[in-house]
Amino acid sequence: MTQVKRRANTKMVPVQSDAIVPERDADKAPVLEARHLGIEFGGLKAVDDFNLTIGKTEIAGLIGPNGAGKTTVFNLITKVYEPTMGAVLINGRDTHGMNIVQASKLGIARTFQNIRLFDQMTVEENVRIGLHNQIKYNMFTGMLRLPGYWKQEKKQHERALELLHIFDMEKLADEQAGSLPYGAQRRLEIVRALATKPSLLLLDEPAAGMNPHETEELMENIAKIRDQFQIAILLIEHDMSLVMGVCEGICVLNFGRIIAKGTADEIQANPVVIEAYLGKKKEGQA
Amino acid sequence: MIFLDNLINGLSLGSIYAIIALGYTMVYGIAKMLNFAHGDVIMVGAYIAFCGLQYWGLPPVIAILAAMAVCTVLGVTIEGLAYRPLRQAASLAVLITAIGMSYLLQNIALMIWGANPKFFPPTFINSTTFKLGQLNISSATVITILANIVIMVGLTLFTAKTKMGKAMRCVSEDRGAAELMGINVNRTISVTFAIGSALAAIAGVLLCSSYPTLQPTTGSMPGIKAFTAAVFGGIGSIPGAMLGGVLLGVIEIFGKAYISTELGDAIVFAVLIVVLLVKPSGLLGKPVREKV
Amino acid sequence: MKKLFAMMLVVCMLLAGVSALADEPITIRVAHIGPTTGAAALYGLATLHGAEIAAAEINAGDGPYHIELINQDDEHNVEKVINAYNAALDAGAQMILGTTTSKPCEAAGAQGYIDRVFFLTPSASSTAVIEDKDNVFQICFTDPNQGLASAQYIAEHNLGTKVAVIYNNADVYSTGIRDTFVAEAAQRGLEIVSETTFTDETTDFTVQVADAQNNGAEIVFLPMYYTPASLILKTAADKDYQPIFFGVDGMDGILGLEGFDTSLAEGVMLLTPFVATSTDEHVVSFVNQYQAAYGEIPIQFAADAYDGIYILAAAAEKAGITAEMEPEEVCDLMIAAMQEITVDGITGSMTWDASGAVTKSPMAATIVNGEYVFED
Amino acid sequence: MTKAKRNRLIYNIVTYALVIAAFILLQSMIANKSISRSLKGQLVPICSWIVMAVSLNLVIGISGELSLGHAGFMSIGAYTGAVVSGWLLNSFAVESTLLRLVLAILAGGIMAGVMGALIGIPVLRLRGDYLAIVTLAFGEIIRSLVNVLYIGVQDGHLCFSFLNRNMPEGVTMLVDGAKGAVKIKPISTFAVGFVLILITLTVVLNLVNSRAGRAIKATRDNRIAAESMGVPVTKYKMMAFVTAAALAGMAGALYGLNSSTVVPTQFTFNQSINVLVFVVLGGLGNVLGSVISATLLTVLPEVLRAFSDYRMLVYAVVLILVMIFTNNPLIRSFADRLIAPLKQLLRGKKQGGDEA
Repeated sequence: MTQVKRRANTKMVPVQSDAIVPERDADKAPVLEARHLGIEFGGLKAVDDFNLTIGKTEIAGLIGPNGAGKTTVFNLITKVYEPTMGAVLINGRDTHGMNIVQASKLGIARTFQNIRLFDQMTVEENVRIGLHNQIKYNMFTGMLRLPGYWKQEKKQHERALELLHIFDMEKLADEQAGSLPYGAQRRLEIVRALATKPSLLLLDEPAAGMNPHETEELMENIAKIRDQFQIAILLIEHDMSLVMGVCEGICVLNFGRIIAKGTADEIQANPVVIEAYLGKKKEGQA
Repeated sequence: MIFLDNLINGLSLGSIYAIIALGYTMVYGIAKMLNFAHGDVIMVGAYIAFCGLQYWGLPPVIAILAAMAVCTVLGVTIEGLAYRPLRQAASLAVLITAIGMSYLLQNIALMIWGANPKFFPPTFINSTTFKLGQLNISSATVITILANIVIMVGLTLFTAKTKMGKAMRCVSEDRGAAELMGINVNRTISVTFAIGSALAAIAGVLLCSSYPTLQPTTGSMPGIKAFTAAVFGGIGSIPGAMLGGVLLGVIEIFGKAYISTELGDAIVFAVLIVVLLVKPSGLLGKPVREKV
Repeated sequence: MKKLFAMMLVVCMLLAGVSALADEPITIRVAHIGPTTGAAALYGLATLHGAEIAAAEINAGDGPYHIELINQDDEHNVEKVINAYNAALDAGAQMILGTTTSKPCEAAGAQGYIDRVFFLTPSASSTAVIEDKDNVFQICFTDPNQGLASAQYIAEHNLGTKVAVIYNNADVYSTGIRDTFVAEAAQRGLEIVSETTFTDETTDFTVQVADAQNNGAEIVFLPMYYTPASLILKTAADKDYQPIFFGVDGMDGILGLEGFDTSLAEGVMLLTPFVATSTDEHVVSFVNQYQAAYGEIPIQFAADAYDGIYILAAAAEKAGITAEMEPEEVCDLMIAAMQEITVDGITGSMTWDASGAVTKSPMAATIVNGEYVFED
Repeated sequence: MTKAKRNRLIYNIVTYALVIAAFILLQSMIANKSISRSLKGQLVPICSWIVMAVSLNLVIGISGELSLGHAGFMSIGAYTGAVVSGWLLNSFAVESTLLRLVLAILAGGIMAGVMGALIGIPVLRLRGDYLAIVTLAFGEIIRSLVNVLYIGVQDGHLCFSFLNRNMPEGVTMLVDGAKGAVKIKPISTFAVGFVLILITLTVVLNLVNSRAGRAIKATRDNRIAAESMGVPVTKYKMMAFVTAAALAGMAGALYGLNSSTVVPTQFTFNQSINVLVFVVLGGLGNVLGSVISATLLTVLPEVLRAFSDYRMLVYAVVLILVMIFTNNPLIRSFADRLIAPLKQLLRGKKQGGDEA
């Protein structure tokens, strides 16, 4: 495991049954509660009995070997898939039967493992799509260029630049999103997601393809985002330095089931996790 | 009795649609393009067979083989010249190219064979009528249905058993991966067009055996209907094309016979829409789940 | 002095006129408009070719008028026909032979009515073509006329009482004939036992034929062109159904259909003003020239257009059209002249009234052994 | 002002300016009679085709859905326009042709828009080739239905009949089945066509650069991502589809009222394809491109009348070649390399200018 430079030093406390959240969030309603969540694809249980609670300002990590079902969990939370078992509660509201858009309006935003930007639109326009439900005017106002159009467009523009500033990307505002370098595309996805004013931000492998320097920067930014926006963040990541460095609660998934939950220290010491990652040690080898 | 008669008419029409749809669906499955010119390749096949029979005095079997040979060459040429350069292009560009190809073939046919319709001469295919009580069944119907079954089984076996067939399935699943596995994608697609076009020639002869007037536009409407049939059955699926074609034919005839001849086509298309709304990938098509 | 000068002037002018008549024939510019490309090219090419043969004949002869033929393609399209019409006038046409097909003719004729341009259509037969327009004249029968005549013929000759009608409901010609046929049939005590439709794209006629057969029709009336008719005959043969098939002028051409087994058409009756196998010397000459030039047996459209050029020449002569006249001037002169002339063409002897409709008599023919046989 | 904004502004200004300049030029040509009959006769159809192309571009280029039934909406507009115009004249004695035309165009747009909504609700759930085939099917259904539709007017009220021509005695037919809309009084004018183009451009260009337009484009670029950002994808697809249908209906009304008759066979699948070709050759999402290609491809065949026998042949070959040349990566990179020095030259000059 790579050298861990920074460690979140949060005391985690149980809130109900086995769920834990940071101590500072203990008296606030959790952002996300996944209860016995599961989905089957043609008889195969991709995710089974998944339970997770995330505190209001928690940075949580979801890790596990490839194919463990991490992205599927994201898809269940964001309602890309309708779970076949269990429930997802966002800010205490059951999302049963909701679609992606409704879930988004409840305050979930995400990035994607395989980047999904609006390639043919500019960077600013991408962020403005994130602002779609924040700064509004109707179609006719737009078609007829009524005063509301100019006012709201200006607001959108200013807000978009503000958001881009988080990653110092204002200068790229007019570039076509599809032509950005890889790292910038990943950062843009985060900005776009933040624009929707989420209470829970899901990051799917935000550090994939980044160099160590970029990763470190990202790590700082993730913490900064949480502090600035006071939101919860759940991230999937293979880069353990990032996960261990920034995540307060960590949940380990293997074959669709949770095999361990806890703080970074607890997870690192957990033999089941080590086994899942390194494979079962053969007897006699040790 | 009348019902049976209509059913047979529907099967007869449907089997024609099916045989054209097979060509559509094969090309779609592997090259992932709507080959709008397929109907016109059928027309060319029919003209070649017509020339063979009427002008060159060839025996029917030889005329059909000649048509198949010409269409095969034509299909491969079209693919190589017009479609191959667009392998990486957006599907819309390929669609427009195919439409351009369709216009081109029609106009070349107009120049060669003129605007006057030809009447496809009778051959062994449609020369006899079987009587079953009061029912009259043309031998063309029987032969078309048989040909359909043979072709469907043949294609299914071909794609399942032969090396080239397996290569086709690979290319259809994932072109990039197939290329990495050492499959020559261009060659595989060429072979697909060759087979599809040879089938088009057979379809052309069978089409004109049942409906003998032959014009440069002969292929367009059956082409569109067969395309509809292929989508109906689930485009890319060989049994789906067969099922879609036959059902479409039966629906069309029943719609005309029991509802209204005026609305026959409207009924066919309405049924297609309803089916697609219930089963968005057609009757036997595999649902595609977008990976997130 | 003044008088003398005036007289001299008149003499000079007369001399000039006479010499022009004798030596230099007047060339009038006629535009043929029809679909020479596209799905209806078959008809447009037929009228064009017919007109070309007539124009060549006239120009080779020593008549007072020569014809300069301008061709414009309308693609059987209501938008393109206006373009074709305008292009023809831009090219200097003085009058129009056309248009070949009904709907485009309706549109172009209406424009011509506003612009004052004379139209003589060889083959556009719907009533809408001449309705409310004094500038359009027809060579072929109007559709209602044919429907009427067909019903009358069937009733008068006691061919049967149970009639089936199969018609193209996307086609003006077909529906036009069908409408009056059905009305007249009711008057004449004929019973319509089956009525089915098809469209331009239809190739499968099993339902239509089966419906006629199952309803016991003795006569099947086919107001349509020969291409779908050939398919209906084939389907009926496959179904072993042998009623009397009764066609209209559009059916002519079925015997010239390349590859067609004429035995399928055995016994088919039709009303037509022109048959290519006629022994009339004028017809034979036309058919021979046509075959030599275009390698095909002319259909009725070609014959109509051939007559059309002769009609225009005759009317132009009557009206005293000159090469310098503008289309507007030509129009009114031609309208008047058309109502005065009688033309004996290969499609019969024709006269016109102010409505623009032609008066000529159709002949009833029966196909026997692959040949037309005429009755009375 | 940002660079993107400035480019967009320049693009919009060029688009409007070009259309307005063309209009002024043509009007002055008409005024001093230096225009050929042939060109003059095509002005209104060109306006209709431009509106058709721009509206289809909204669906295909901007919303990213392949529609093969756009001519169906045009036919709805043409028929509605013909009926409304005939009805107004017959029943309300509205003599003003301009008023009749404007009302007819509005009615055509509304009717086509309503049909677009009815069709869009079920259909827009499908994607890609399946959406294409279903729109094709709807186009054909509309054509079949219009073919057996009879509308007449008598004593101030409209009589409708379907399948059979059951009409009272003495009725004035407006739509007569296969005979189409008949006895239309042609009232379309180039000026109204020009205004319609301006309206279309305004609607489409303003839409594209607004909140709704961005939502539509986002849906095109990545449906799942757009949904995840809280954009109701179906709503915006519908918005684009219905707007395009309404514009096509207006174009249809203008087109229909330019002629004395309109027939169902004018609005076939092939016509939809023609408009599609305008859009693709003009460039997906490129409104100015659509305007230019619709104009050129309407005028060009008329200019080439002399070669009318080979026209379609040439058209087909050109279509194929253009597609190959603009879409083949090899040929494109070759062309780019040819153009590159030129671009360099221009850029160099420009930079030099900036420095000076």
